[in-house]
Amino acid sequence: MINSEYILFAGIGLAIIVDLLRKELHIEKQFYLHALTLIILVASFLTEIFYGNMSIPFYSGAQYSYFINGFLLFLSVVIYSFIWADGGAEGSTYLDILFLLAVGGAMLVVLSSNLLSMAVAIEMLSIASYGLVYFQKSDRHLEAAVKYLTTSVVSMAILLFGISLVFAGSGTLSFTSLYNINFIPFVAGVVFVVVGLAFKSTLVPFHMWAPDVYEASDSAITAFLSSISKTAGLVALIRIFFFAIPVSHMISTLFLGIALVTIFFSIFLATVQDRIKRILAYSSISQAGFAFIGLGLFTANGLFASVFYIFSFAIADALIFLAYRLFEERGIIYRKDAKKMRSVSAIGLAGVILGLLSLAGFPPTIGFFGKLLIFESILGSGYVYILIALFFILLFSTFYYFGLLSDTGFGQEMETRKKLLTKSPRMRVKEIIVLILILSLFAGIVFA
Amino acid sequence: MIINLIGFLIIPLIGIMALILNNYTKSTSQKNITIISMCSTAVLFLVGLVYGFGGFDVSLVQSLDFSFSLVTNSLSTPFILLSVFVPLIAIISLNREKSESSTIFHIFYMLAYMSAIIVFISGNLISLFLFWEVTVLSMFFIISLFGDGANKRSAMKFLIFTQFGSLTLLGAFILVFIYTGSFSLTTLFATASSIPSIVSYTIFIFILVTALIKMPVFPLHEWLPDAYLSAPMSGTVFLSAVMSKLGGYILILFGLELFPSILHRFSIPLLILGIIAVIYMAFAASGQKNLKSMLSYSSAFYMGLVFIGIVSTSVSAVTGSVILMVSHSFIIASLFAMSSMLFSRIGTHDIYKSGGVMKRMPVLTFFFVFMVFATLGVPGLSNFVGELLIFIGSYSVFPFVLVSLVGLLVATNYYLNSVRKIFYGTLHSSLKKISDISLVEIFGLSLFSFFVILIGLYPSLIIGSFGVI
Amino acid sequence: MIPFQDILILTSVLFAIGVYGIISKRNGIYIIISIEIIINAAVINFAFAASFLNEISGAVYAILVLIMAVFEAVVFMSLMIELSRKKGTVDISKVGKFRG
Amino acid sequence: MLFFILLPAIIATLLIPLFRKEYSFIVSITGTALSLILSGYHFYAGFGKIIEQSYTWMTVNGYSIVLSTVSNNLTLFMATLVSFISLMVLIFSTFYMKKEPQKRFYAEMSFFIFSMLGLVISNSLLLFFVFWEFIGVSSYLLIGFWYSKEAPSAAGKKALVITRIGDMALLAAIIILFTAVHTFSLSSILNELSVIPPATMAIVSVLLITAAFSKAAQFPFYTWLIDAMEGPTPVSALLHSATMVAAGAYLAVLVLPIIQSAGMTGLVTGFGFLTSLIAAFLALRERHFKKILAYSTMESLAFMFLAIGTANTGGAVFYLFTHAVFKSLLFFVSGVLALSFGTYDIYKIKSRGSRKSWVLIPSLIGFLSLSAIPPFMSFFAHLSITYGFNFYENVGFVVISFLTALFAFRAFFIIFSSNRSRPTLKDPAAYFPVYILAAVSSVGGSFLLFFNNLLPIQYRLDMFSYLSLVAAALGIYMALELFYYKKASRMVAKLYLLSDRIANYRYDNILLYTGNSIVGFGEVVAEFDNVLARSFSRLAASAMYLSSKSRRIQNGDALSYIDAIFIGMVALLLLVVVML
Repeated sequence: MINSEYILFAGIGLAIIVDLLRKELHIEKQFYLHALTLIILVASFLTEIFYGNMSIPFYSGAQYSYFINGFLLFLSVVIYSFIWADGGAEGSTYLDILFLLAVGGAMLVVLSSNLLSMAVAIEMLSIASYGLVYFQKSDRHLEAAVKYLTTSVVSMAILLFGISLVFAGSGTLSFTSLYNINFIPFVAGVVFVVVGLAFKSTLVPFHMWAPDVYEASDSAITAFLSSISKTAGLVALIRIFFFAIPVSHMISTLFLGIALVTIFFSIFLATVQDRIKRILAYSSISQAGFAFIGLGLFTANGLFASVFYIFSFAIADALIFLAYRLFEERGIIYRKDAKKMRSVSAIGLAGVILGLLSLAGFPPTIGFFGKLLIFESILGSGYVYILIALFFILLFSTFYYFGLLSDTGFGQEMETRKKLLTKSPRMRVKEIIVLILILSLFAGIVFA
Repeated sequence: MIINLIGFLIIPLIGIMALILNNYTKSTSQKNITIISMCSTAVLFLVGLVYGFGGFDVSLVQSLDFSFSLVTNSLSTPFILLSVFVPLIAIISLNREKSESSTIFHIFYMLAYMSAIIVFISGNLISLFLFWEVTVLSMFFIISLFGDGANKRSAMKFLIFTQFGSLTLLGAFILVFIYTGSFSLTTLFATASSIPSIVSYTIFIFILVTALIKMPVFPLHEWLPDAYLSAPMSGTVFLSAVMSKLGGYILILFGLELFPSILHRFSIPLLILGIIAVIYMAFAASGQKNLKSMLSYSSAFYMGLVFIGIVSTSVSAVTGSVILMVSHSFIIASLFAMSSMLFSRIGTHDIYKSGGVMKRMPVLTFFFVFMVFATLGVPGLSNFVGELLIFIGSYSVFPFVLVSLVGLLVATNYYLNSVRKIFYGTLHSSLKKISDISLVEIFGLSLFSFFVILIGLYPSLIIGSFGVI
Repeated sequence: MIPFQDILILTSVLFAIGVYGIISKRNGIYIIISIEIIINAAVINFAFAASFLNEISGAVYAILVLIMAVFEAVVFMSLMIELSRKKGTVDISKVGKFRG
Repeated sequence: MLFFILLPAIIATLLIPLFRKEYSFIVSITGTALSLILSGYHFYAGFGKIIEQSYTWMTVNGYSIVLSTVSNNLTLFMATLVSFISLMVLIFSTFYMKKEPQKRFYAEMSFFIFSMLGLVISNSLLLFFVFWEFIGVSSYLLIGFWYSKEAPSAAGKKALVITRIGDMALLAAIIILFTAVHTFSLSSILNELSVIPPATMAIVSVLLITAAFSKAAQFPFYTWLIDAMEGPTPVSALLHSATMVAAGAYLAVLVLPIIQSAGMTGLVTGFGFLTSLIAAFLALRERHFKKILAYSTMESLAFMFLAIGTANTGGAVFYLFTHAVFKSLLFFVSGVLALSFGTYDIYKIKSRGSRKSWVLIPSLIGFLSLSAIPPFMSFFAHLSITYGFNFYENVGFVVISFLTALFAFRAFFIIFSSNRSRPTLKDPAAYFPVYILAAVSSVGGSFLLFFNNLLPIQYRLDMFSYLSLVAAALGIYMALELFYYKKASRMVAKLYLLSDRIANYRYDNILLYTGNSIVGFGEVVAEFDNVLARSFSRLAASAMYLSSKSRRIQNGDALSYIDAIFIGMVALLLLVVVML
């Protein structure tokens, strides 16, 4: 049985071996290593498409796993090729392995069918992403790593403690046989598990690390964190609450509350930010809230909406952070600098704009269809008030989405083309990657 | 059936492509491209009017029933008429705008133009919503990039308000989908009765909020003065002449065609709201010192009349509303265009700071006074038909609608006052050197006047073009 | 046989101690130690639950959790070393350039 | 086709821009003359017949909206009268407007004539309203013809705004009637009056009376008429004789059955008396020649309404006819004098020497006609309007006759009592219309006989007629004493003082205050709207402020983030426990 995970893990092994034997094999150029990693990812992606995911004890997927792992692999191919093109990886030896491990972890989270195996997968993802955050050894990355790691280990501890309580309560960790809701340690355990996973999914109030880390990390890594890593967290929550633990109306209310608070709080804080990346970070957080709404409804529609929404915002988040990377290196940090964006890269600007539009839910981007599905599932469950509350919250979000959009001032005369900066081949490659993501922003509609 | 409706999408898109290409080749001015592609669209419309339109349907997303389908329904034709011609004539006659040389501006203008047409012919709610949003977005950028004054803030305010309206619209659409399983308008017409009443009330209220914001009608009009004032003139023309009609269209489509019984039940309170709105707007307009904001409020005043006509649910009043929308579209567009021509020459919108312009600009004065009379509902010109039918229709529903005639009276006062202050009187010493409008501008204004007279004399053209609701 | 509740109380107390440690200390080393305490509480839970419920898998889970704790500790410590080398401190509150 | 009467005038309007400036008057006069010939022909051919023609304008909701014209004695007579007077006015204009920009003037005049002709032949109330509005619009343009001066443009605006009150009332009335009987045709409406409930009928009549009064410049709408004197004199002549103000009276004549069945005739009579008294007193104090004539127009229109109020339409129409003739005559006279002496101020005209002007005799005829002295035709008209009067009305009318003669001859004596003499302008275009109209005024009494064939006219020659005559003679005598011989008796002086006091009380101030308060209210609403708009911005701003404050939560310290995680965890636990 051939499947993407096997390919990926075999690839990881191969990469480790090649890395170790580099000296002996006289592979001096990074090029080969990156190419190998990319080949592994692409091979895994193709295998995923044609052969699907693995299905073994502890790791057997649910109905959506195929789709989610597919787009996770797609995004990781894109992000990795961007990192490679960016050249930021040149200083780091183990970036390729870390990246592969992180992707593998994320895929395992999606597939896992047991709480502890899920925890192990998350651990794998987390530890690899600590490394990714600190793969360039600069001060700001150190800060990002310290913050991320400190908060993350605490959440991991809580998660593990919660899992242990769940085990104590039910005697099993397999998703197929979790029940016994009335046992207090079990319930507490579930709460701890939620906390641990909510940390990864950046739900308020467990999101506080996210803006800082997102901002301080390299943008490509932020793209990874905000799309792949967050997807893993949300999918884990979906898996647990849709397929394992019997849910009640109470949990639904609780989750919807968390989701609304998340959306509101992040949008509220995003409006006054003056650094572009921080706005993007907060908006990325708010997206998790939307996806969580679909989850909190606990309906089949909600599940579908949630999965599609995760897909939509993952693509958009990856797009805007990668596209923003093009500008960050030119020193465009603050909103007031945004009008220079046009002269750096038109495609990058288009990426940021379309990504923002998608996050804001403007048709015909994929984000619109995501929101459409979310709204539909809300209304399908009869929560008109939540919808109206969302409308008002969304109005708030228009402030910064469109404020930023008009700040970019992309209409300020194409005639200034003379002043455009000359582009390196590297820039071209990066633009092409952004372009691919832009296309997928529209093409993704077919999955709705 | 010789003309397929997809042409309304394709031709403007070709125009946009040409604009983008032209940005690199610089072979002609952007305006020419815009005008040519808009003209082709207009020709397409005229040919289609004679030979009939063919529908278009492509299913895009099965699960969401999202298909890109274009059909003409019983309402479309008058609205296509206005959305095809008004922006075209406006761009022809406005040739001193500072935004003129910008490719981006023309792209957005074309986008707004195209999507407004598509909204009126969309047979699928999602594609309707899609293009609805594109108009909003294009206008947002037109205001925020090319406006003057507090353009960024106004654009934001405009967006916040209309975006709320869009969201409620989306909410309504989703509710419709949940209960009928389809986003298709035709299916919707067939199955609208199967929607439970409480849900249809919710849908109706959502649609009402959308329409109130979009038209805009009194309590939700707060974005109007800022947006109209800050937008570049072509943007203002588009806002007042086309965007506001989207609200009327959606209200007729949903309120009247889908849920007539609900609208009927709410008729009296909504009529009272409409009357208040009309009177309020009339007085608010009469207190303005800036020509552009006066025209903005006056535009809202007429949309209030349209609102009265629609919510009265009487057939004649709704017919009147449609006619008034079409006619108001032409009239207010030309008035805004003229205020822009005036502004480009005398440099102020302030009514009280100019005077005696007629001496130097008799032609402009002629057109301005003509359009003022048209807007005041002088018979033989288009507004009269609409107003008459609205009042005839709504009077039988709620006699007190005649109170809104007071609004027309106030309108007479402030319009004539502005004419008097700007055009009559002694020529301001600083205005000695201004010249009259150019031939192109005269041509544009004549086109506007042509439509105003045409509809005024033969309202059956419009009445005949849409089916009895 | 010790009652299961007592074990739960014990682990809860351990958890609370860990939480207290994390909250009260600024030093990275203290924090990782507190985290280890929490994880150990989890391990105790697993182990006792395994024996109490006759689920041998619990023991396996306990070992797995221990291994994960080790990984975390290793990564955390190495980062603390990096931190102290660069900033001369392991006080986590000291890194706070990005905020707002 | 009755419609052809209108065509020459509108075609002239459209053609004038194509011609050279110097020839525009030819187009206009030709058009009006053609209209006169056509209407005269129709009058002759269609005498005594009633022909209705209709044209479906549009069909909505199953109802046809029909525009229809009617040709009967009344409409054809009116059409002939209108085109005749208009022709005279146009001819006079070639004298008066020689130096002015001509194209616009003649185009607007032709349009005005077109509108008035259309008005008189319409049967459908909707068509009537159409032309009614056209009249308003063209009067606005004509009154404000001298746009570069402040006063005429203000007067034009005032005229339109005030008459538009009536327009809106008329529109409302038409809509109410249409809703009641589903037709616009006046003849059908009058046939179905019994269907309409009385309350509706009352409202409709009040609206119709408002409409008629505002167009006919009756109290309380009269101020626009006085201000309208800022327009060119031919315009005043046209507006004040057979056309615009007469349209108001004509409306009242047409809808009299409605007013009657609602029992509102008293309203018409009452306001008629009030207006005529006010007008007479105000005219007594006025120095501006044209304004004196304007007041007299008000008064004459009031007479028509008196006749209408007593259900005497024949009298009203007959008086309309006589008034049209002598009033345009007087306006021509004032125009000639003004052009010659450069002023309308009667004292200044006097001081500049008007003793031997050629207009002396025509104006005497005009003033005698105004004062209803036999054999001038106004006398006969007075006989016919008083036909239906009761005792009190008769007494009132005697008083008014006195006042009329007094103010008329006050003007006459002041103007022509000059001891100097300067040549007055002479022009065929001036004295041709003046003499024709003077001749008609002089011998017009015989029309009374003719009128009996045209419309049923009753007249009365009794004590009160003689009393009125005596009063008028007294008035003339008093004017002679006061303003020619300049020896005031005490009683006369007192009367004059009284008029002074009445005149000093500015009725139009009420209107002015109302207008100002409306404008002021508009400013208040605008300001309110501004505040409302700003309050939204302020809301947004305060949210921004809050949000910028809450940024501090994100303090950059990872440990506090951990605290937040614990807080969230405890909160979740508590919530779950509570909810369980």
